[in-house]
Amino acid sequence: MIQTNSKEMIAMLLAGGQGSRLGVLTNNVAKPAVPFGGKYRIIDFPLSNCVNSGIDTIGVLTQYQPLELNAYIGNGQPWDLDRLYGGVSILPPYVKGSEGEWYKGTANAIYQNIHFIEMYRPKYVLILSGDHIYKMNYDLMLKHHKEKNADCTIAVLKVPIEEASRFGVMNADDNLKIYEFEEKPKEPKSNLVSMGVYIFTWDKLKEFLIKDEGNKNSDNDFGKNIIPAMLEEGQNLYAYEYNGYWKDVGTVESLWEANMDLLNPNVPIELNDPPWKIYSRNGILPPQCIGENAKLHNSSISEGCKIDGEVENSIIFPGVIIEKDVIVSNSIIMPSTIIESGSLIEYSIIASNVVIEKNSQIGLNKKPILNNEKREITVIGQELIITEGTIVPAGVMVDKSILEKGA
Amino acid sequence: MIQTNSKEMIAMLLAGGQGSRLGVLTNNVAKPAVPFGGKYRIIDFPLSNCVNSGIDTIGVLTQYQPLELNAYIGNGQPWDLDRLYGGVSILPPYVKGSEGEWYKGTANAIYQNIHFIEMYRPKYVLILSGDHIYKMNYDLMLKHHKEKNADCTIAVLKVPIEEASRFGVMNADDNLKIYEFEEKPKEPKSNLVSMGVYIFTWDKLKEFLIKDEGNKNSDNDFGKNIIPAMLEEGQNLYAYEYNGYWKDVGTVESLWEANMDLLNPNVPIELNDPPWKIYSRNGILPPQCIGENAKLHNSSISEGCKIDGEVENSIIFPGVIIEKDVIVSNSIIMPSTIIESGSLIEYSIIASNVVIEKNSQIGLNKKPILNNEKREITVIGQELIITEGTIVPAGVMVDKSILEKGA
Amino acid sequence: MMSNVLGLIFSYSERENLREMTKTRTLASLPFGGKYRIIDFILSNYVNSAIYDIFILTRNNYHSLVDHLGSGKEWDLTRKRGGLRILSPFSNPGSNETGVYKGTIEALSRNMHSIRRSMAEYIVISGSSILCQMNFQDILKSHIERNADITVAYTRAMNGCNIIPQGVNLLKMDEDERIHDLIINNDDINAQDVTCDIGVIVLKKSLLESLVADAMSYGRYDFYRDIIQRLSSTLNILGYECKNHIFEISSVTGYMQANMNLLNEDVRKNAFVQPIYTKVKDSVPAIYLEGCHVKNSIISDGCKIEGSVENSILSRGVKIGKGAIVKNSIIMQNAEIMKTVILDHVILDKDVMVRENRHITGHDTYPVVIEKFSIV
Amino acid sequence: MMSNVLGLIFSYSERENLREMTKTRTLASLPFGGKYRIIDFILSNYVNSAIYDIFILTRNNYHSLVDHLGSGKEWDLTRKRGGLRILSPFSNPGSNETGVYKGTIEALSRNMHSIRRSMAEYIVISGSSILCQMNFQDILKSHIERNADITVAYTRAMNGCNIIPQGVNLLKMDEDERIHDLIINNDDINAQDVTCDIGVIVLKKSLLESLVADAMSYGRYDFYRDIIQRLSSTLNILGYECKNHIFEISSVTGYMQANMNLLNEDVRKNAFVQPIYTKVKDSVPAIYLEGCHVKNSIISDGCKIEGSVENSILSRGVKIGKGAIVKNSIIMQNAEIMKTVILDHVILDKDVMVRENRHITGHDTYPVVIEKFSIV
Repeated sequence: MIQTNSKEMIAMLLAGGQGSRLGVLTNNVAKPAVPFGGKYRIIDFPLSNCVNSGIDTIGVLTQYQPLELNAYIGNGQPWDLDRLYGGVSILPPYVKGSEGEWYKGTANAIYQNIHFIEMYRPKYVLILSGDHIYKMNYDLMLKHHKEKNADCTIAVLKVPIEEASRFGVMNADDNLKIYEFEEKPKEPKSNLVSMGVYIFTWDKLKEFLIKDEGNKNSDNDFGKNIIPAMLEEGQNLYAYEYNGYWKDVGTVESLWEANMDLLNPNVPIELNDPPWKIYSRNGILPPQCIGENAKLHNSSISEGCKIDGEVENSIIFPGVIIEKDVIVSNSIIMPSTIIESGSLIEYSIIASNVVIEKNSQIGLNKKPILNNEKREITVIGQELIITEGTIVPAGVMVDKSILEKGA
Repeated sequence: MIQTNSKEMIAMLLAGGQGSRLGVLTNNVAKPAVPFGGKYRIIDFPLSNCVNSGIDTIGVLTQYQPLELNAYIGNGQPWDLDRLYGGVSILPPYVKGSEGEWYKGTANAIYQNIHFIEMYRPKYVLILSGDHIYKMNYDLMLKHHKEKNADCTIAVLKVPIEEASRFGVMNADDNLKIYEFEEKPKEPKSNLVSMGVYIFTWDKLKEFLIKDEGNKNSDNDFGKNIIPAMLEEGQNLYAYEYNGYWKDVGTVESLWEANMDLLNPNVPIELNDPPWKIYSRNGILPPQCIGENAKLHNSSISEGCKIDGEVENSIIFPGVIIEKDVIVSNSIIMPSTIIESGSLIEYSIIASNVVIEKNSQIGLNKKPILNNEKREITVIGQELIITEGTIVPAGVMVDKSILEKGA
Repeated sequence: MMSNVLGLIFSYSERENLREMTKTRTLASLPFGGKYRIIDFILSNYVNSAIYDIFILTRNNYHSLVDHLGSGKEWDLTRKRGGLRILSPFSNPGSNETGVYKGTIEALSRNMHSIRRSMAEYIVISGSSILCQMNFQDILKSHIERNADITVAYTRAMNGCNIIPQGVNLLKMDEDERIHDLIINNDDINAQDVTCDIGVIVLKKSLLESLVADAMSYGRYDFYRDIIQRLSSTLNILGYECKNHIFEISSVTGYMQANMNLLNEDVRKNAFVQPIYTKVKDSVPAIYLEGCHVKNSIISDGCKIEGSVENSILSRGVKIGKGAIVKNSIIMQNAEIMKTVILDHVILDKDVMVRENRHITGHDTYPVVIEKFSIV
Repeated sequence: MMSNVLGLIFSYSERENLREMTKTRTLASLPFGGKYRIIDFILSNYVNSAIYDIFILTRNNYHSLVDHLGSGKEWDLTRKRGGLRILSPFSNPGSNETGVYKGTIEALSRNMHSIRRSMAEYIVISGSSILCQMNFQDILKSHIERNADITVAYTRAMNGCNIIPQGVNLLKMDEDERIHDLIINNDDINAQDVTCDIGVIVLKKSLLESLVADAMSYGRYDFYRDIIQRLSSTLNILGYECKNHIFEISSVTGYMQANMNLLNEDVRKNAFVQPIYTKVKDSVPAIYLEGCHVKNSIISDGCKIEGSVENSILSRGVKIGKGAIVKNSIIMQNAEIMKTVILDHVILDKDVMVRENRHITGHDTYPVVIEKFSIV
């Protein structure tokens, strides 16, 4: 009924995965809603990339624990996505005939929302996932897609060849045309790996989605099924090389590292970048307060914090309270957590709304540390209470409150 | 993370039902999204009642064919429900642990969204359904609820006692305290019937929802389980009498009647009521155009229409084209339908995006009509094409295009 | 896909004469075409061309415009980045006169502080006295491809206007559409073979900044005379033809004609080929009561008609009583016409009430205008 | 639950002296408490009291206010019904002076056309020179229960102000809080036992309409002198005590003091007991680099600190270079303080740059104010 113009490209963001490798951090929230970088959530990165690239219509496919994610996205206003026509839409599974159907795989999730996509009559569809940290102009990628007259363009990254076997590897000719795709090959033939960012010409994708859905043996997955099928049928698949910072934050270690990268001036991920802002939903909090006894070194601290202790090489999220005589180093403290006086925290990720009571020690390493050895990361799950004087050794993942000393 | 004030009362709108008694009209859309009254959808009535009553936080529980309903509600802006905190939220079923769960009944749908309700820390919860046409100030009902110190208040309507057996009947004392509830009793003891509008004190409702969920034999339904259980346990249930216009539009006949009521000055449902506007999502359409050959009698016509024929006692929705030498009488023509020249339409509901080609006859009654006999309603389903010269007799429900003459 | 264009709209015209209709409102907020205001057509051009960063320059009487536009939601222009902004004429705090600019150049200069902060590369300027469906991306593309310094949109026929009104700029172009001179029309003329400016100009923001600064320093205030005409030999100023229907609204007769043209089906189709956004009023559908006669008219939501309406345009919420006859007239919002009134060639402004039995008749060449809130 | 209250905010004060700080902005848009503007505290009082229908009366220099508030989204005031509306001082088209009202009553009178259209029954008026967390539903309840004609909020101690500044209204009340007289404070005084008006007034809309019309017809323009004082014997004018912390901002020293009070934890808790909404800027978190020393300060998002900061309030995006020392100062948005600068008792307005090695020192009783955009 509403007359409107069609959209050239819309984005579909796969946010349904459980993210089990993030352990206690995704017990109650979907991975894209995990806090990152002092005030953001992981999903802020693909969403902000979209709006900064001029894409104003985004479907977010959710399935697992979507409540917090849904509330976070809300009407999309923080990302300027509260549009009358387009904007951000949450797309959960639903009942069609007499029964409902959950999303079986990434491709099936898109398949089930063909009707949604067709509402906007797009020429191209951008497929994104919700667990990568990067700043990317999808508009340049689209230009490349059009220039190559591609059916599908896959964003790729050059990695050291010895790391390539952890990824999907694209084997492409000089013209960047992909002739082979190998998922986590033992002997990678190329160092171009997929970033999980695809642009498809919609008509073509739709055809392959419908075909794939008819195949009972398919996992209905882009990497495993759709891309190989397209290659097999001789479609035009092209690689698009991206040169900036990109990090998969699917594990505790990589999440910690990506946060620490923000404090390292030598790593090329600058968030303070006015023409390419990362937008996020801001809490309504007063500015941070730094007390008489605070000592701050190379750290990032957010709104609503009250800091009266020592903070070094750490990322402190909004609303955190750090009392005096606390030392926090090389750690990530998520929103509204309280660290009481006398506690020591090292190489840890403390999730949101945790209370670390007085004189506790989290993540301290008693072993001697060898050169170049990576420190193990300690994780405390959401909303836990760690009682006074508790010692949580390095590398432990805590998912229940510790209410008695020595427990 | 966002500090906010609690809400005194929030509304939960049950919009998940399939509405099978509306036949072809709900083949592809949920009942609350069915067009009504010339420019509205059924759900506009409870939504507008909420905002006019000062309720700004509404959860809409959807399950069946929600796409069109979701797109219609969008960010809630047409109802002034695009709030930073609160507003309208669509609540589909989702995956919690390792698998998802569909809504089993009305009470289970609320049960599955306890977490959503608790986000707003409401004192009271208003439960509404999405298939009634009425204008009601829920704030007055809340006042009554508080005055009576009730655990649950049920809005009731006085009906002729002979009709009461079609409804849930409330047997209440002089003080309006309910002592018995009978679902569609053969011998109704009272003419107070439930309108399907409940206010619960949230703590109490939560307690009964959890209890009901534990009962394996329960249908998890408000009328069948929650209300009887509360009565049984001696809770304070009160009736709140409503005196205005109210109509359940769950059948084709009642939907037609309710539309016709709008054209009857003697029926007390006035939509042109500035302090109690019914809001709706407006299409972006130009004003209506009345041509050289038009004849209009006691009809309601909406934006974007082009009328060059004769229209009598009919409701014409936005974007309808009625060509010359057409006669439409006692009918409802839903959005963007085209009636080509020479066609005759009587006592019909033509759904949206239908094309009635030239010289067709829809709903004409060949039998003599007795006094007081109700005319049968003819229904043409969404997006159908009725070929030139087709005759669709009275009372037929068409759910496939008629592409050949005489078919 | 990414927009790097800023829209600038002049909400007023320096040459309009619309009698009582613009006494308390700026031209851009004048009702037009039933439920619309003039600004709706202009803003929709920008939104439909995917330009979402828009400033509206005002001079005076712009309260009605602020009221109509609100936060810009209905045009999808409530945005964190860009969106709609009304620049009130206060911008230069040093000045002691407010709201009166010496010309378009001074208006631009006083608002240059805001314009400069936009990150846009190009600017598309529109006026408010000529309406036309236009895709600004097309004119922009032509501007870039033809390497123009300034592109000026023009129309050849002024379709829809019987005569070319005074004050319209007539462009002199060579065969490559390069503009080499400009004449300001001094008479209402009937000429056939002229090319008329329609108030749409495209240029780079940086060029606008320097042209305006330069003109101001010489005390030159008129964009057309002092920039386009004066610099036509040094800059590459090109024309761009707009072939869509033109609505010219700078006089009462022009306004009447422009409205009446919408009753023509081809004109209407052309005008509404893209969506025209406007303020949502949540009115009920129009009601046609027993005994009404309505012919060849445009009727808006919320009207209630018991009488006769012919060749007329009714805005929202108009009531026409039993036995009343309304012909060749424009009736604005919430006007109430009681029983057996006769109106012919009349423009009733908003909230006018015409009591029973009154007869008012104007003429094609001089429609009667009844001021807002009048009771006749 | 349903709101029938209209909020009216005066965005300016007739008695403020804030030197360069209000040269190009109205008082209500002055930065305060780090990332906020004064209007944020006032508007949040309304929103937290569930009053969503608000007019802001302006006099001049209100562009910065329009910029800050935008569509009102961040205060959840972008609404179809009610919401936020800035009334520009143009309202009376007949007048040839714009933006200068003879007094509060004339300001109300000129905007009465807009006020009258609101469907509210009650009006809650706030000024901009005194801030205080207040629940307006409480004062309204007391107004209705005590059958007051007008309720005037007052504070006993002016907590947080060492002295009571000139121009504050001192209320004389009997033991039932009925106001029988009003004195306008002529000296900066240190008195203990006075009751000071804090600029919040509650009354029925219908009463406001008639009082204003009446005063205007006699050429009386001051709400306090000409309505509250003059009519204190005929109307039931009651006081309502506000016990929360008061921030009084009508002089530079008052402004400095009010900001510094926020460094006190109890004051801060009291001020932020309810959410204070403000414009979202999407700044990055504050970065504290190696070698910084920060003590007893309020720091906003987007700051980057390499030097020392003590007893100071930093707004968003402030940069403090290596070796710089900032003490007892207020640094507004995007100021840049280079290496080894020393600032003590200084107020740096927005976008000021202080080059290397500069030392600027003010005093408690006379803080130095550096104007917006200055380069020192």
